[in-house]
Amino acid sequence: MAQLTYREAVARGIAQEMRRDERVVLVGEDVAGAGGVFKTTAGLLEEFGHDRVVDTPIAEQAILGAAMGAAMTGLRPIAEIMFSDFFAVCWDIVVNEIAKMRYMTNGQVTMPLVIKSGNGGGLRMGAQHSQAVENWAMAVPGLKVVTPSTPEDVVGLMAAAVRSDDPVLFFEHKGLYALKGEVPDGEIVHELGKARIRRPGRDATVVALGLMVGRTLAAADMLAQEGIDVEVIDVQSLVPLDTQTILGSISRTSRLFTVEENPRLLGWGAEIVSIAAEECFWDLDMPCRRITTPHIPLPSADSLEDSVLPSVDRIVQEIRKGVNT
Amino acid sequence: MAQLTYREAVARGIAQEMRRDERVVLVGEDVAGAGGVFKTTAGLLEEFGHDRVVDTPIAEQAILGAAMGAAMTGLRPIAEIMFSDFFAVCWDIVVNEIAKMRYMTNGQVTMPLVIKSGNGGGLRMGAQHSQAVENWAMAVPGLKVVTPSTPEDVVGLMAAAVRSDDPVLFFEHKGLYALKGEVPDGEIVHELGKARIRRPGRDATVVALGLMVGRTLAAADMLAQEGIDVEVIDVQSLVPLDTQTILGSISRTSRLFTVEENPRLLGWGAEIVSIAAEECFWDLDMPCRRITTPHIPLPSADSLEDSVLPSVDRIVQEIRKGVNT
Amino acid sequence: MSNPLARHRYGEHAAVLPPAVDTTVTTVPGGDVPDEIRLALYRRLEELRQFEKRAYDLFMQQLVKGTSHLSLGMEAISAGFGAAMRADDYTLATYRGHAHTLSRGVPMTPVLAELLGRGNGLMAGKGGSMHLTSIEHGVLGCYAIIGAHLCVANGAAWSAKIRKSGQVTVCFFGDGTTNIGAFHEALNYAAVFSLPVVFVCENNGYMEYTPIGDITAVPRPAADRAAAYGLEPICVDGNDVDVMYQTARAALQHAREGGGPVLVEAITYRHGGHSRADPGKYRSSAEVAAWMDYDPLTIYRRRLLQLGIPDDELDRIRDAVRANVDLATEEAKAGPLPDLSSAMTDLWADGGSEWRN
Amino acid sequence: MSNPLARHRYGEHAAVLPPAVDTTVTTVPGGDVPDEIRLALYRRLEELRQFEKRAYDLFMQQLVKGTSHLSLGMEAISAGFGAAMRADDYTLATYRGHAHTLSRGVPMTPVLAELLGRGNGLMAGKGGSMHLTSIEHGVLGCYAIIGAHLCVANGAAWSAKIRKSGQVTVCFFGDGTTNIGAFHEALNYAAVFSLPVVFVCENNGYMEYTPIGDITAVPRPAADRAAAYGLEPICVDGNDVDVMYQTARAALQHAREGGGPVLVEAITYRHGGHSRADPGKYRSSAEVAAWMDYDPLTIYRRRLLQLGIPDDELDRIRDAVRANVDLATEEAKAGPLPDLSSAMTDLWADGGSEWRN
Ligand SMILES: Cc1ncc(C[n+]2csc(CCOP(=O)(O)OP(=O)(O)O)c2C)c(N)n1
Ligand SMILES: Cc1ncc(C[n+]2csc(CCOP(=O)(O)OP(=O)(O)O)c2C)c(N)n1
Ligand SMILES: [Mg+2]
Ligand SMILES: [Mg+2]
Repeated sequence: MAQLTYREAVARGIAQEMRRDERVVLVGEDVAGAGGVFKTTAGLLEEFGHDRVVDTPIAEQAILGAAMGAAMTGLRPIAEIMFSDFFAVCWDIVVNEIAKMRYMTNGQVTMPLVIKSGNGGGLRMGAQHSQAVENWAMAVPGLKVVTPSTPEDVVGLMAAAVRSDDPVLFFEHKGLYALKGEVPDGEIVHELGKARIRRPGRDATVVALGLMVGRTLAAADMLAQEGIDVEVIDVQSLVPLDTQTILGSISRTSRLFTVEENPRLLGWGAEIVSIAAEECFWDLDMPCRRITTPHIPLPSADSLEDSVLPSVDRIVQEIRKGVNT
Repeated sequence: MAQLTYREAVARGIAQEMRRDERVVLVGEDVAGAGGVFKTTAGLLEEFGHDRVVDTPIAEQAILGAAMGAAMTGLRPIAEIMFSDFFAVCWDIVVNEIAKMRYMTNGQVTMPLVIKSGNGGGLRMGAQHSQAVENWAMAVPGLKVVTPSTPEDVVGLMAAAVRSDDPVLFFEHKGLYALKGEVPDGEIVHELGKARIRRPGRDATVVALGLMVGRTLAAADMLAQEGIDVEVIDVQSLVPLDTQTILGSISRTSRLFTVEENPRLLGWGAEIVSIAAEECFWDLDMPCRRITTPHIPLPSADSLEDSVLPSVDRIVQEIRKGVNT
Repeated sequence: MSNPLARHRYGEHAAVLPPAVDTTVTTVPGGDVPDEIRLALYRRLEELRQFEKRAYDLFMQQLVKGTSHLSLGMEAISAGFGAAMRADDYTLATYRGHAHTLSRGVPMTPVLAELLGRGNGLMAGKGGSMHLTSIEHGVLGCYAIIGAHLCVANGAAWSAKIRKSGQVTVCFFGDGTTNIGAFHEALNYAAVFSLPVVFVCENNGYMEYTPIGDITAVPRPAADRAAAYGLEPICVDGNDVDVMYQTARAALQHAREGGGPVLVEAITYRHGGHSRADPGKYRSSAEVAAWMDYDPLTIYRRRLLQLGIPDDELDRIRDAVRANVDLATEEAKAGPLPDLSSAMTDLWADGGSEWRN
Repeated sequence: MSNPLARHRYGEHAAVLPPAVDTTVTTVPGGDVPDEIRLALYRRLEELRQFEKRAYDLFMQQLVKGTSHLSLGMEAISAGFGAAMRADDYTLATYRGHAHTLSRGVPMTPVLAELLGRGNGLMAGKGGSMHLTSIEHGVLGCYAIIGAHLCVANGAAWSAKIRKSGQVTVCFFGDGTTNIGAFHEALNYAAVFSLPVVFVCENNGYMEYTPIGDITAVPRPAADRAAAYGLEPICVDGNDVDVMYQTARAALQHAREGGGPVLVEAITYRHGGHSRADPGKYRSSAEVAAWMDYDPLTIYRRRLLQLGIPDDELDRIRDAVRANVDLATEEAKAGPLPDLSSAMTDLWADGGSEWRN
């Protein structure tokens, strides 16, 4: 058992898989020599060498195209898109090529690749370096989408992503890189498509992702002191989505909240609320509520950014208000 | 009053605005000499000349960048992205630049531009030329999003889009280009952000967009024969969203269906259902239902494509099933 | 080549002339091609030509739905490459990819059936005319959005390099494609990593309905950019299949031996419009006529006759091909419609499309 | 220039040398600059230098949050252009854009306040260090995602051309940016439409932590690509502010007179790391030392002294600038926090952010 940061866990997960399978290669801007701008790939060049850990030009389409072509012909690449905001410069390769290739070819092609990316806000980086864009990916058939919230999950989900024969978008929350946590020794492999109940509770189901998981747990502790006992689900994997765990929880609590970092419209919470409104409508005791960033880009000043991302206080207030209506 | 096709209405709407305001310019691939690959810009070069109607290289980022820079400095450009699937090659300019610029600069910049694009399926064009991607745009703060469903609305909404000081993504449904309809003479200008009740009804609210409006109306006729009287709302504008009309309708009918062409997860219907589940939960009599394409890319063969896009029959069945539970 | 950036009224640009007339085209000597290869090249040209004509007829009969882009007039490029490639080399092409797919030995029936949306189609009707793929034959796909596949080609080449397999990746694209960002990213990337990839620009003078010279800053859209990636400018006669075969051999050898990427510009012309919706009226009839005279099949047949190959041997090949095309047409038409349940298969590697538990 | 594509261990690449040593750089004669302009250039260099140092100090005090990218060592390029531009010309720059913004006459206080996230910031705290914009001064923005703004610059140039305003757009970017697709699209597009735009590549030898030669197929990332767009290759000493001023004048004149776009590569170096997180350890100390000796401010001050400008006149300028920087620091620090309600304003032209009725 070791204490690792979330950032170190990324490198550990990749190293675990690169040791196991020499078809696994890593490619991206400054991922090799510099060990990544977020230091999530530190040490990999030293261990696996320049053939398997590759620094590229600033050319996200070329990077993901290379990963895709390699995945189609026998490798299992991991590509880094430094900030998830930059998916927009290579979105064609992701959504029109990588996601659709297997389907269009009627299964002739498999696409075992992982795209890892620093995601999310709270670091005062402004509107072009702070977005949480899991919902962009969730809307595209053919992509698997995960966001771990703890160091252990980083390792386990990275391993699962690398072993998946389908393309996985692996979102690392930049605001969690410094987070420390216990990580068991030895090989760790989780299963894709499992949500985790981080805190059981009876009064409401609160589904959160990434940075919002910790805030929601903190909010749950505060609410507990008021006698409101909420169940906190870390959804972790948006595709595949563990609807059993989520719907099961709602059937027990009768109340649904989502806590999302992304702007409001068509955040991933909209899918979860819609599923609930379709499939467990009769279980619901009260309106569902999505706690989100308003539908705006993120401002850069710390005071402004803090005022719009869901905070522990806001989560407490909204749940309290919701449960008491 | 003239009979115009939807395709002709696009050119008419643009011409109306170009005549009125010489700052309006049009730019895109083959939009000038050829009048557009869908012939939606036929005649404009002849009337307005090469300075205002410009054929470009295949360079969607350059096209939208040019439109953006021009909008920031006094012009009111209309840019064409030929197929909306190609938004993926220039998504950065749309979502990270055009959408965020005014906000990031605290209002120093306005962005009066329109991006028109052929959208949607049913033409056997395969997975890369058939997508309905309004939901991609709806998820991004700073973009207005419209899809007209009749020739008259094409003219009126195009005029509104051009006159808007905010960026508008104008989705033209490729499957409707040949549709004919009455278009009043003279200037037509609609208001952005209004949904239309195409058919009043008491038993359920059915919200549709684009190609699905006609199919939903046809389904409504069939349901009427069975005594099920549904209200059909053509949402038209996803941003701004006319929640008053939609929630007002639900408060009368107590039942909500959406009919969407896009793949299932995080289609625009998820936002509407979520809003209903939050804001008019107590009005709802039964589970909401989204009628969508399954979460897959579109196959190209006609039989397969027809089997996955929501058909009149499927709409009828799902509404009947929903209303009768 | 028409003068780039010359301003003119639409449809009144300078004519795009065949290589024989255009002195900027380097004509690689086409000699030294063994007879049996020449006959194979001739057969391939006939196949591509007759297949595309049949595809056109089937459109006209409304049997091919959606859109489709033919290589009529441009067959020598893919034929030359196909003959020079190793069986395990990779091909990537565009929405205009029937010829490139057939040139790797993919049988006609599944290709035609795919165009007709049948269950016996190459991708069982899920891809369509623009996305022909046959992994078994090294055809890693046809790509319908401009630019992406140049980047994907690098990936196949990278993998071959890591696997030390000696495979070369050949990536075909059009003149119009040289102006999109992905072209630039792919070429620089390939050069930086010295990847075994051959980029083949089929310069048919037009980007859809716009003369390439009108929207490109240099006269030769690919060759004049080669230096920007440290590559040799190569511009050849794309209508001469011997030239294309020799060019392909040299390029493949260079890439296979570790010399890094090659960028080839092949000058050619499409006989018809861009896609089935397009009558191609933006081209002067003199221009079209000049190119019809410089048709790859006509000039090749003439050459073979000059080289002493008997007329009736060529006729026999042509007729055999016709019989094949007829048979493929029958088999394709007789194919069943796809099983509707197949729409829900093979999104994921597990064979299904489930996104939830 | 380091040898492109040379393979080496990380951090052990050939040194990137100053122009004085590197013979591939054309040194435009810097003579003929009038004295009052020289003094203005000197003042600007001092402003940029002292401002960036202050910004650095404020990071160290944790007053500047997020990230920030300084132009220390690279000041001559924006200073030279700023002095040569017409008041209504347009500037677009990158996340490394403090210098470019100040060079257009934007006052220091709002810029510094923006870095501190204050309500008196240039964008009231909504943009931050990477997005400085002052429409009033022709600064159309700083852009933090590589590539896009080259395309946006074309739009401003297009509009100036249509409006016949005579304005020129100047677009600054880095060496690493020459490898992304948008660079290629923008350059070709500008050439095709003969737009009045000057693209300025500030080649500081590095793309973040990677030597540019390692990931670029040609030695001069911009100049060696000029021909791909029918443009002249121009590569100048970016640390010599006279050279930059003259280069800017010539380029602006060319563009203003309808000659179409210009692509300038200016060779320079950043004294510090890429951003505040980066100590820049991938560079040899000999390399850093060589460039510290070739510092634009040092060499310019030496030149002015040689030209007979008295030491104390230069000191006076330097001290006046220091007083300004101190004042700006005080004003910025004293600025209020932004009104929290401002987070919800100015998404739309109506001043609000409502997406529904
Ligand atoms: C990104 C993108 N933009 C536009 C198109 C529409 N389009 C399809 S083919 C084509 C012209 C391509 O010209 P060229 O590269 O010369 O190839 P050719 O068709 O002549 O073989 C265009 C613009 C597309 N498919 N993808
Ligand atoms: C599309 C995109 N990819 C990657 C980045 C991350 N990034 C920011 S600056 C930079 C290096 C840019 O190098 P260069 O163009 O030489 O400019 P410099 O920073 O040296 O001034 C990178 C890779 C980005 N901002 N945008
Ligand atoms: Mg072409
Ligand atoms: Mg640099």
